[in-house]
Amino acid sequence: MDVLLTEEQDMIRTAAREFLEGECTTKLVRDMEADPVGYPPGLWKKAAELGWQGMCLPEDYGGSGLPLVYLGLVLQEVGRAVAPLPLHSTTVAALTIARDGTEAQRQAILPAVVRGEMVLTWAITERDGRHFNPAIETTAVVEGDEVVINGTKLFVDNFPAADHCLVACRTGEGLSLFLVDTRSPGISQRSLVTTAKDRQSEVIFKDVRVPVASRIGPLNEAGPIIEVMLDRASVLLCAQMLGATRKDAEMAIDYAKMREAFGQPIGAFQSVQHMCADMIIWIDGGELLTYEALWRMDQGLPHSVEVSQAKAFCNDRCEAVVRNAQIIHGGIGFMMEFDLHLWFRRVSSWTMRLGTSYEHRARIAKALIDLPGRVILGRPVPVVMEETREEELRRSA
Amino acid sequence: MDVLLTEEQDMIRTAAREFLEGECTTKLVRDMEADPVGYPPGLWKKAAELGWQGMCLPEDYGGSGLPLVYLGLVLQEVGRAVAPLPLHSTTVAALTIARDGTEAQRQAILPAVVRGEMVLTWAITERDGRHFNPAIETTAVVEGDEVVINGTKLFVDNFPAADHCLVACRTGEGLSLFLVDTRSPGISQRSLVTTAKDRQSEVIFKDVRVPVASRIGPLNEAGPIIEVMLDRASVLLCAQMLGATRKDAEMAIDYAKMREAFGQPIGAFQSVQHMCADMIIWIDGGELLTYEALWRMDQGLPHSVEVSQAKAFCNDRCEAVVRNAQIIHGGIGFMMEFDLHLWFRRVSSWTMRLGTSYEHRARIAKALIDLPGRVILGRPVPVVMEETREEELRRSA
Amino acid sequence: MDFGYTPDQEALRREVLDFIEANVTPEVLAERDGKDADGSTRPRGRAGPRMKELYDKIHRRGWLGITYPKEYGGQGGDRLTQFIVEEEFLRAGINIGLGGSGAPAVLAAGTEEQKRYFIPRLIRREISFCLGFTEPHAGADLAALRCRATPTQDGYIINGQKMYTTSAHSATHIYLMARTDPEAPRHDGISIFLIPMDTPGITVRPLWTIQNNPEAPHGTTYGEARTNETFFDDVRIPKSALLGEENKGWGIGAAALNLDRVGASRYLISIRRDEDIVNWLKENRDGPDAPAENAAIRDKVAELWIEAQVCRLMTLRSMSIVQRGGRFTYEGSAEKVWAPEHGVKTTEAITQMLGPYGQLLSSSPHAVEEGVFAHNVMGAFQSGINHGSVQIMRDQIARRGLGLPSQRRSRKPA
Amino acid sequence: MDFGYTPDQEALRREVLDFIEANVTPEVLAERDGKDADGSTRPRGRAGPRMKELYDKIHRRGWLGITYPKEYGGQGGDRLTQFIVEEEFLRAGINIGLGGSGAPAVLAAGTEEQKRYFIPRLIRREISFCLGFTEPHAGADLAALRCRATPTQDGYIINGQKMYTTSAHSATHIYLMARTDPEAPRHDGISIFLIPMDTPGITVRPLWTIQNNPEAPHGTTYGEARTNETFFDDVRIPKSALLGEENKGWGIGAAALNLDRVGASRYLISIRRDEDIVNWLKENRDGPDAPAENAAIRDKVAELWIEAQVCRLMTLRSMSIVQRGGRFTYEGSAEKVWAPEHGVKTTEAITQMLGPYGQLLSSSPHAVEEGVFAHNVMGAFQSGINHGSVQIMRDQIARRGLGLPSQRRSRKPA
Repeated sequence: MDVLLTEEQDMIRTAAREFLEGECTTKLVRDMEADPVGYPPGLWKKAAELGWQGMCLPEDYGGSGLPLVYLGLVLQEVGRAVAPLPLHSTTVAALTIARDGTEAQRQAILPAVVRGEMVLTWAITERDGRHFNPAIETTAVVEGDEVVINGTKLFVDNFPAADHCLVACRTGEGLSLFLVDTRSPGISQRSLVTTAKDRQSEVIFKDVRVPVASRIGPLNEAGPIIEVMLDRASVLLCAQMLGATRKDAEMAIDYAKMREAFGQPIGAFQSVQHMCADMIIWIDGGELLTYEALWRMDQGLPHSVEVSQAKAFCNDRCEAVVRNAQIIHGGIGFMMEFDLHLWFRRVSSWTMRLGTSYEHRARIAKALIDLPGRVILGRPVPVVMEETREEELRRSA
Repeated sequence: MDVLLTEEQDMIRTAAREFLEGECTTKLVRDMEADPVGYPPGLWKKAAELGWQGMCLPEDYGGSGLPLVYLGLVLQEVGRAVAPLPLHSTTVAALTIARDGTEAQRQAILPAVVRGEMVLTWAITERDGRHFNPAIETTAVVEGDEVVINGTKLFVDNFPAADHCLVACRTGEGLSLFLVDTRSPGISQRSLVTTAKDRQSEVIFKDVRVPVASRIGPLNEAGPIIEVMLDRASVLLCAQMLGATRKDAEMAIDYAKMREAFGQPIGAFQSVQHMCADMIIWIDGGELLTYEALWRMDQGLPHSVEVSQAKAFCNDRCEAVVRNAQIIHGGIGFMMEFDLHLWFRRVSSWTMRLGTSYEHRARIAKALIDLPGRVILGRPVPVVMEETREEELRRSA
Repeated sequence: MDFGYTPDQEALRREVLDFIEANVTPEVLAERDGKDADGSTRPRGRAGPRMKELYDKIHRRGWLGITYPKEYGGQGGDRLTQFIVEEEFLRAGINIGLGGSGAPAVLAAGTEEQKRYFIPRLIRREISFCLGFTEPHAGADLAALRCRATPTQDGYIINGQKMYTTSAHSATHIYLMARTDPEAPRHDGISIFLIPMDTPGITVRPLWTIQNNPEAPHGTTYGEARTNETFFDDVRIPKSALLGEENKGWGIGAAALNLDRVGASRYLISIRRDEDIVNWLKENRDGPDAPAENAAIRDKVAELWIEAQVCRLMTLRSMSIVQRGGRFTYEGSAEKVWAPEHGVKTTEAITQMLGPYGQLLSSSPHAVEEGVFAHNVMGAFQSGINHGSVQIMRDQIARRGLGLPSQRRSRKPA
Repeated sequence: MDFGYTPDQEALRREVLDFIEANVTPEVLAERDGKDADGSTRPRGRAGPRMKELYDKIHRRGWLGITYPKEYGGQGGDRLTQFIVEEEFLRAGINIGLGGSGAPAVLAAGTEEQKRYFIPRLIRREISFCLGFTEPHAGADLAALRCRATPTQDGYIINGQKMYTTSAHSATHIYLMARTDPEAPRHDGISIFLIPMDTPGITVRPLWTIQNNPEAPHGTTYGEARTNETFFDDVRIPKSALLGEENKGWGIGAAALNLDRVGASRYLISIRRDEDIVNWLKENRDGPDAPAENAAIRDKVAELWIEAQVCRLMTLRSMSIVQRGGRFTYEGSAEKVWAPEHGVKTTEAITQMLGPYGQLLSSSPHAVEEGVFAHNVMGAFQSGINHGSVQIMRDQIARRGLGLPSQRRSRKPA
């Protein structure tokens, strides 16, 4: 038991931080907000040279095969720099392909991802907006060796940049997941305008034909695959959110040391001091929850409760931190030409994605209350959805 | 529109305060905690001389016929003094008898109540502890001109002091309410030990026979009568709670002015100042909600949402205030020989009675969300349970 | 104790509502939002012909400047009348206020000539003030302001910079606080001036807020897309531009700000989202998984509703005190703590009810209620900062309201 | 980064749990709670024969004084081992700690003779300390203490009063802070003494807490029914009673207090009710109206559970820092803010889940879980006051952790 970063972990994090401090200016962040594709391919390529995309992908496909915690650390830094990189959506989708795809799919996708030549995303949520058990109305009908996809997906990340997209479809009895080329005929998209000013889309599938062989995992039984993917997505988003939130808090604390009112820095007032103290406590708390969830995933231990703990907490507390950072800045943080809002708007947006606090807490309550046996904090909570890393590895081998 | 007290209201409140400051010492409060009956008959009699018991009872029975707001003001002062008087349970039951009882029942009860010669209470809740729609398992079976009551009631106020008790029973099709002499054969009680150290009881009815004529309101249809009674009880308890809470906060503010640390009164620290400011804001908020609910009752306007607003808010905020008052006092407030806990323990107990915050908020949500029509704050909310004062007066005439 | 309105007041409210229904048409509102039917462009914030016509009608009904004396073009009415009328117009998206604390300050401290000049024109909306108080280094601590008004033989020369002069680009005048005596203690060398915005030497630079691009829908808390910096370079003004006595500006400004804190607009900006979310939940309840069916969300909505009622009731309390001619000890400050913090709480709570829909801004496909909830996240916290932060308000409650002492000297932690 | 335990550590935990199952019998627990089978009475807080036997057994297993050096009767083990063993015993209702910061202080600052005398006896529980720091006018601001230790030729004479000396009636010694130099700056004239409680001139007066009558069940947060005032009247002690250097007591006491803040007991008192309410909900779910079926209550329980996890994780973080030999910048203070406030929040939230049952104290018919929830309402807030209030902890986080400045002079509100 040692919940602090190892020296190696700290080095990777520091390297990522220094790289982004050098490469990712707020001017770049602003430029990409206005860019229709939304990311700088040059920076994406450099990230690949640092091994970010392939960090947790199998070595057989050029990856580094490191535990997920490492990707979490890098995404924290991506969040800290609010870097306009499609790393989150790409790696989450790639990890699903690595775990549940066929050898052909892996060969086709993973090396290109590792080299920074491919961007991925996924499309699950539809109009009900739900994270767990969304009502999926998009259908995929088998016709010979093709399936025909019809339906509309919402809140799809980085679609204009993505080469492939994992699409969840209703296939008669159950759900299936397909790997779809984003340039397939019949696909259209509308850009959503979000507080993050990132690239989220409504994606419309109209008689889109993809080979049956493009499915990921068994037909009609993609539910568990999707759940694992979304859990990874949620906890990795927590990491990204916390990185951004901590930077935001640091800017507020620095501002409080410098900005004067009533003859002293505003940071000398106890009310501001206590606000800052709470901000740091909340960020640290979210980070510990997130690290534990990532660590449990890496150990192949049940982790659904831990993922939901992290996301519900980060949703509420990160929002509170970035709001307090705005408050400490007074009017200036409300001005477009000042940079603070770049963090504020993104964190706000991320708190609303990949599961609301209500959804995640309902899942926790189910595990705590509805399963038999007395609970003890810190001992294994009864499991909602179990998947050991051994099993994962076996299946992805 | 003028939400402040009138001069007359202020006078009544001030008179009550001065009376209790003179008569109700904390020694008396402590003595009554240890007393098996729990109230001083002498003080009860003096209260009657001031007209408290009869304040809102009809003039025909010796009362003053004043609006309920006045009783609320007196109960605020009772709470402020944490006076061990069974005024709340007596007046709530008496108002129900005045409104829904027969002429004979009114004649038998109300003048004695007004004179301070009778104590009343009610018994509704049973083992499920619920406030709204409790599962009532106590039965009343008609045998000739008598009914036979069997069952167990919980959290009955002032039972050892009470002469009569309103008992809700299941009678075949529905609920009925009976006026029961507490000395009837077959009644036994066990004292509950509460944080308030008041007199709450478990009351067991074993083949208790009362005349059929002792029912209040129609047989099987006492539900609405009980709801009105409990709404009055809830909002009047809010008043009592707020009186106690404000006094508690004032003691903490005074302590903060006097107690020194780090070379100055602790009340000079911004963290303590802001804590005190919040305490006052919360108390004021509860008071405004409570006054509005009382005022609406007096006007014969729908009031169920307003009652629940007041109780849910007071539950949460009064608890927070008295806890903060303890915190400001540091260790001393935790000591039995210091008086502060007399307020703390009572307010805590009251927050758990007559409807939890969850119960009251569920009722509000039902009115807001489940009834048709758009809501506008400050305009009549769609009504859950309606009862105009005109109707009340007609029925009680 | 009376939480209701008289039949006359209810009749007035009915009259206002009828007027609104007849006159505040979609075309008027479109014009208000800068979407003229003829596609013409105006400087943002300046009223177009439909709005001008509307205000003329409102004025003819006697609903502008209700509380101002008749000799200055007002109605000599009471604040409660003003409150009722203002609340209904605000709910309909029309601001009938005189725009902040400038007008009350003129009435309180102006010369007879200033009152006769400004008040009727403010009421008829021929004159409008922007607020020139805040500076880059003087926000919460306004008395640190540096903008200089140097006395000359026949007037003053103004030099300096003002921040967040929100309507400076559309207002006719600026209601300005400047330092006339730099040697005096900081509260004692300040004066107030009323200056036409077209005076040579005044430059207005836009400051775009994060509510710009896309713009927030009307009714968003701090939905302003634009504010300004205003620069004064050797701006020469006559002596007659001075409001009240020279060097007594601090007291004049503070008194008027306090008056400005009572009214319908202050609490309405904090509770509109409570109404909106309840109405949205009611109207979007397909299936058993709709948020409206979730007891946890219902519980939260009820909690927020109760708090919103407290906003309303605290405003009524302030109104009652003012109606009686009383003075606040801490009640105005309490209102100014509770309402903004509630507004933020509701805004953030709603994000978790709407999930990913909560991030969609006004110009987005699928935006909920024109994106008002998302834009509110961007703006709500501003109401706890501006015109006296909640921290300063709590200090005032504690010290002026509760008599808690000031800190003596630096605290040494144990 | 490793959130798990080694196989050896897991085996140790198993061993402890087996030991507890075999030895911490209902009879032992009854005796712990003062309910001896033979009906005999002992001074409250003093161990009876069964508890003595239990501690002997625990000692023989090497589980007392785990982190203390072997030469002083300890095990020379690490803090993580201590943490694992202590956590399990605490959950079983048995405190195996050495009772506060006295023992660490002796180890850090004592003479060889003091260490050889006190540490082994503290470990074998032949000696116990009560804490003599707080005074009537020195609580949060401990350095304001007035209790005098006047040097004499061969020792000191103590005069003064100590407050909240919780186990003074059962402890063998008091670990006392007193002023040896009243002329020095307030932190510089303080010394620490170790004094037998049977020294002439010491008087202990009971202070009954609001957890008295009825007493709180074991495991209640601040469930102590009794604390004390301790008076010193011309108490003569030898020079050898001094711990560390004269006038250097402040630093010794503060350092030991910081050490005392890391461990299982601090976080467990704040999270036990989270476990209790979940387990109670699970076991009391008759019918569709049971609280366990209410989504609003479920949502709140999950929220509390997450916060409880943060309590646990912050403790693990502190343990990790200590294990690595590092020092806290603010992490210990963060733990000391979060956990107590969480404990209060859970306690108050539960009142609204239990409704009227939540008020029933331990001796009441129908008390829920022996009244622990009701008693917790009476005690939980104390953990945010004692041993450094949450306010002072936040000051420390801000100033030491984040480098925010101290206040310069009295603030004038605008």
